[in-house]
Amino acid sequence: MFWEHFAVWVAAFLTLGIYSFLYKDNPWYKLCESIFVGISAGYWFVTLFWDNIYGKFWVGVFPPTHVNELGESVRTAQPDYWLLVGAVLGLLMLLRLVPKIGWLSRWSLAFIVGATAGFYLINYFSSNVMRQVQDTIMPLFGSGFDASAYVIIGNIVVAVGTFTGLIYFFFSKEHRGAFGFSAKVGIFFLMVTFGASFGYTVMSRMSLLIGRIDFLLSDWLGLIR
Amino acid sequence: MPSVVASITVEDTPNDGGGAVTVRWEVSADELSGGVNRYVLYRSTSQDGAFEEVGDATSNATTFIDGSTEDGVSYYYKIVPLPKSMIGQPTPPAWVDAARTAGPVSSSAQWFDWRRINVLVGVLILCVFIIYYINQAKAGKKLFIRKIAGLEAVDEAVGRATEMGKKIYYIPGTQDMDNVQTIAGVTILGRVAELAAQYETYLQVPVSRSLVLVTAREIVKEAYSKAGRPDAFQEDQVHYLTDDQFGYAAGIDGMVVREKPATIFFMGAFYAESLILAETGNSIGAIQIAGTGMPSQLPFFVAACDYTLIGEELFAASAYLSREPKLLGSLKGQDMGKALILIAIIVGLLLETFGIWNFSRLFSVIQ
Amino acid sequence: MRREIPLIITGLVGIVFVVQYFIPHWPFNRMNAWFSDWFSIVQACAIWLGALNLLKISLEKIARRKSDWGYAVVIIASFLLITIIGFVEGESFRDPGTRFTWLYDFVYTPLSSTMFAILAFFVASASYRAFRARNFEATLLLLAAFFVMMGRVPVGDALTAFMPEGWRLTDLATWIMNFPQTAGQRAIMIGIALGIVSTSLRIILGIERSHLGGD
Amino acid sequence: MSTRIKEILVVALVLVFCAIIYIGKVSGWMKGVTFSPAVSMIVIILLAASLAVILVLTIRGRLVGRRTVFVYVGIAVALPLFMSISQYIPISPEVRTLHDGLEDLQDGSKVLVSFDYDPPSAPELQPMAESFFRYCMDRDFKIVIMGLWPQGPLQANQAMEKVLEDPKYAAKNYQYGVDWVNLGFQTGNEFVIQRMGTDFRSMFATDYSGANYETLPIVKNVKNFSNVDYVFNLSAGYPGTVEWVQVAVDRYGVKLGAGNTAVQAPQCYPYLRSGQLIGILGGMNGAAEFEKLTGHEAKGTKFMLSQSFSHMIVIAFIIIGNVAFFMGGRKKNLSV
Repeated sequence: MFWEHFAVWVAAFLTLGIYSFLYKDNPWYKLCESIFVGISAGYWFVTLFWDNIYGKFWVGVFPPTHVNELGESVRTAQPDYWLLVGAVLGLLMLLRLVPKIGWLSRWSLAFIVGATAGFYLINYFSSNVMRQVQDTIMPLFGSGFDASAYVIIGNIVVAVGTFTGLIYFFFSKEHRGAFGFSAKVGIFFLMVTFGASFGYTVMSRMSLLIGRIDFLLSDWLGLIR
Repeated sequence: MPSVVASITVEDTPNDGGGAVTVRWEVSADELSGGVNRYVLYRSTSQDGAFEEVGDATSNATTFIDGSTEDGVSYYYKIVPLPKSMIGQPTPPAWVDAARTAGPVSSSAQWFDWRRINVLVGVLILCVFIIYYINQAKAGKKLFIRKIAGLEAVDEAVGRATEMGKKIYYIPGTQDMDNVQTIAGVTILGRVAELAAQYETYLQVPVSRSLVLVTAREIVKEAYSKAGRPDAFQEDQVHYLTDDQFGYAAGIDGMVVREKPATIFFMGAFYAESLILAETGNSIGAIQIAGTGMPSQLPFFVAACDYTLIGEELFAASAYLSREPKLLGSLKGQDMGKALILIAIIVGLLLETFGIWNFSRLFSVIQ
Repeated sequence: MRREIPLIITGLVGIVFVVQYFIPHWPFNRMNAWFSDWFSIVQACAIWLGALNLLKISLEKIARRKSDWGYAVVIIASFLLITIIGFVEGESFRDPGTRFTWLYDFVYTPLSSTMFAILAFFVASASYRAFRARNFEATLLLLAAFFVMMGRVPVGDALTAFMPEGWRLTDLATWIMNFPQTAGQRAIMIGIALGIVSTSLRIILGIERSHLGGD
Repeated sequence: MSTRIKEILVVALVLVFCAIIYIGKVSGWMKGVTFSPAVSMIVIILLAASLAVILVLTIRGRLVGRRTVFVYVGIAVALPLFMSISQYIPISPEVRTLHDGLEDLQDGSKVLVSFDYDPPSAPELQPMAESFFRYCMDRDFKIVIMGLWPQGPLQANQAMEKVLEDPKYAAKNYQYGVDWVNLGFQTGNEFVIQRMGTDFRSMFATDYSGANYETLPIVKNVKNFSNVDYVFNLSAGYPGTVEWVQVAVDRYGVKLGAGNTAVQAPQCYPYLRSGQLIGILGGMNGAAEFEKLTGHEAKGTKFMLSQSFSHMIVIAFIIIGNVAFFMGGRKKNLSV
């Protein structure tokens, strides 16, 4: 019983402490901030250890055994020795702690950066470039010239917006004349996009606040039924 | 018992890594009247051996990929339509016997995914452009690069911190090194650190990932020695806070209001913390330059920072700041890729609008 | 040696990861999965470096009696508290009813939810300050934000109830989201992809190498 | 008295006040507050009047600072929670598409629900999760739950508990393992989806509570995506809807619907237009609309009033800011 009350008060104390930052920086916020940094760093430290080092690596290489109906102990899965590569890369990383051979960690870093570069190169090209170009190319008046005015105008807006927006991103050509005009139109589209996304986000952020205030007013103080 | 499926075809699933067979069928004659709820698939290694259930599909479905085959083994398939009343009950063996058998078929792995040939061609064209212009630049050809306001302001921003005798903060995003935006962010950090070293201004880099900590430290150290001031570099300039997105934001907010840096850079991948950081920076009147490739966070940086690098500009930044011909060449190559895309869009729109040819399918990425 | 080997590793691994996209055959079809596994292991090893750095900086603050050193004690204490509990609880540390879960539910969650929700205040102050009709571009930004904000809540519809259906604020907001917004997003997305291709290629070719540090 | 002491006094007073209310709640003599429609109207009028005063002050050249904006945002969110006013909620096409897509499924279909969010995003996504479960139960769908975020499956359990509090749904007698299952969380982001494309079991050898995959009747025949009829993704970021589209839809052709935080939604509109996504629930508004379509109004609908108010406040301050800007001769860059 005590712990239930204590828990909700701790949560409320921390919630209000963070909000006090809106007034100004103060000791209450500093306390909450320090707790937050410490707790969250520890949270991820523990989580990564149990999920990745234990759950992924250890269990993967040394699968647990269980006793089946016949009384034999059998492995729940085949050991995956490929995970050892990851362990080597991880250990190389930890060599940072030994100043003399710390540079070996670069091998591990080089591997990660190389894999990331290769993976993103192809993934972004296929899903962003190919896919988005494919979606932009369409019959503007509908297949069979049957689209409504609403859709036709929309289609033209999308085509013009994508086209001019891309022109804005040209780096090696001066934005002058007709080209400059197109780039300018492109900026207009980007501005509308930013405004619209911002407006849309306002809703999301307000919802979060509603959630917090609902916690304070109903879960903590019980003012709302 | 619903009428049996009239035709089944089986084939090794093409363009895959093996271990899968594709089964196709025509819907049962009772499908239209609603007499079929699911199709259950059976498999055996011999034509008249024991058939085992391998999966099921909803009515209306006409394909099933059996992903549990062993490469090189011949299989036979049967398919049994089930009415709703039979769901959850054992299928009568007679129904299985009555179904047509298809096969034999065996699965195998392929060495090239032909459905992705268009991606290969596209990537090759783009890479050839980029490499060509990198070589041109190497050979000494002058390349024009337009002004990017946010990057022009970097000098001024660093200079202002020097004048005011205050710190510069550099925030390389909240993602790890397995994100190209983070890599771009720490690359730009190198250029900024060089400037800060020249101006003898303290640059502080709080990071939220340990791999970024390691990388950023190397980069800043290297930048200081490039600027001829290796002794001025301190290990703790680059320090770790927490892996947690909001814990990191809370920590930086506190540091920002207490130390009041004159300049803050945000370069890398950001999520919701973008506005928390940028508004706090704004409230103390710091010059803020941001750059990210996160479309959903750009509006906040645009609203709260003095300069924002929009998407592609972030990736151009390191080339732009370094002024190295090779890097600038790659920007030109990128632009040629863009020009090709623009041409493709115009041609495609014309062809499709007037119903001449379905151009967009050239860009279709496999389902 | 210190520079060359990493450069070769980056280039080779990069090419392999481009190629794997086109080859469904083993071992290329396993590459993605391997990398994700390996990366998560490296990440979990590397966090020791980060954690030690956080502790070191905090300890220094305490040792040198820098201003606010008391809060550094709080950081260390809360880090150790959750870490020790987490290790003592064992692999099922996340199960309901553990002390770790208690800390997660009543300390970590309120803090991160509140920090997240502080954004509500910041979007308001940012719009108050930044959305001003300074020039044509700023006006477009302002108008788009205005219409979408109005159109996303029922009250916007109520205000334009006199208009025929399909012409109300909700519909305008939907139109902006569906067409001009899509166009802008698309241009940004294509641009980002090209930037990523170019950056990745520079990394694979070894032209961009500052991430590997100096000699 | 110095400011410092005043501040400490205010904080102490507020905490004591809260403590009294809390004791009231615990001992049961404080039953909660609801504003009648008349009181609500008066509150709204007072709020509007004070905004008008701020507008007049601004015209006279006295700008309010950001703290004032903060106070108004707090009030605009908190007060409507006490009010009992209902508002009309129109249905947007993307929510209707999602609902239609679900209606097209046969009763008893198998749906996979991926919970890709954690408690901070729960205010927006939890109402969606709850109403989605209610809908599934209405249609006797079999529900397979998973999560790409560590805390996702916990959110799923909470939503399920909440739904089962309603006697109507408790009476449905949904059995764990037979009618619904929670496979738990798996690390690996989009790679999890990719591997599920060939074999679910390789990613989820056991369910949330440790039961073996093979022992769960509901997933007996579920090998990969071809064996589920529909995938619903509740997402607050990465990994989320974008990854589900890129892997599950593009590679394995699943039918995908999504519930997004409002901030995620715009990024997904391109996928909606290209047909890769069958409908989106965007933010609290999407949740409220879905609640309306499925005929069970709950938290999403209740919170929408606060949502409307807070939007109006933000808009009011944008107008005030612009008035200040134009009154200030358009030149002065007013920093607040």
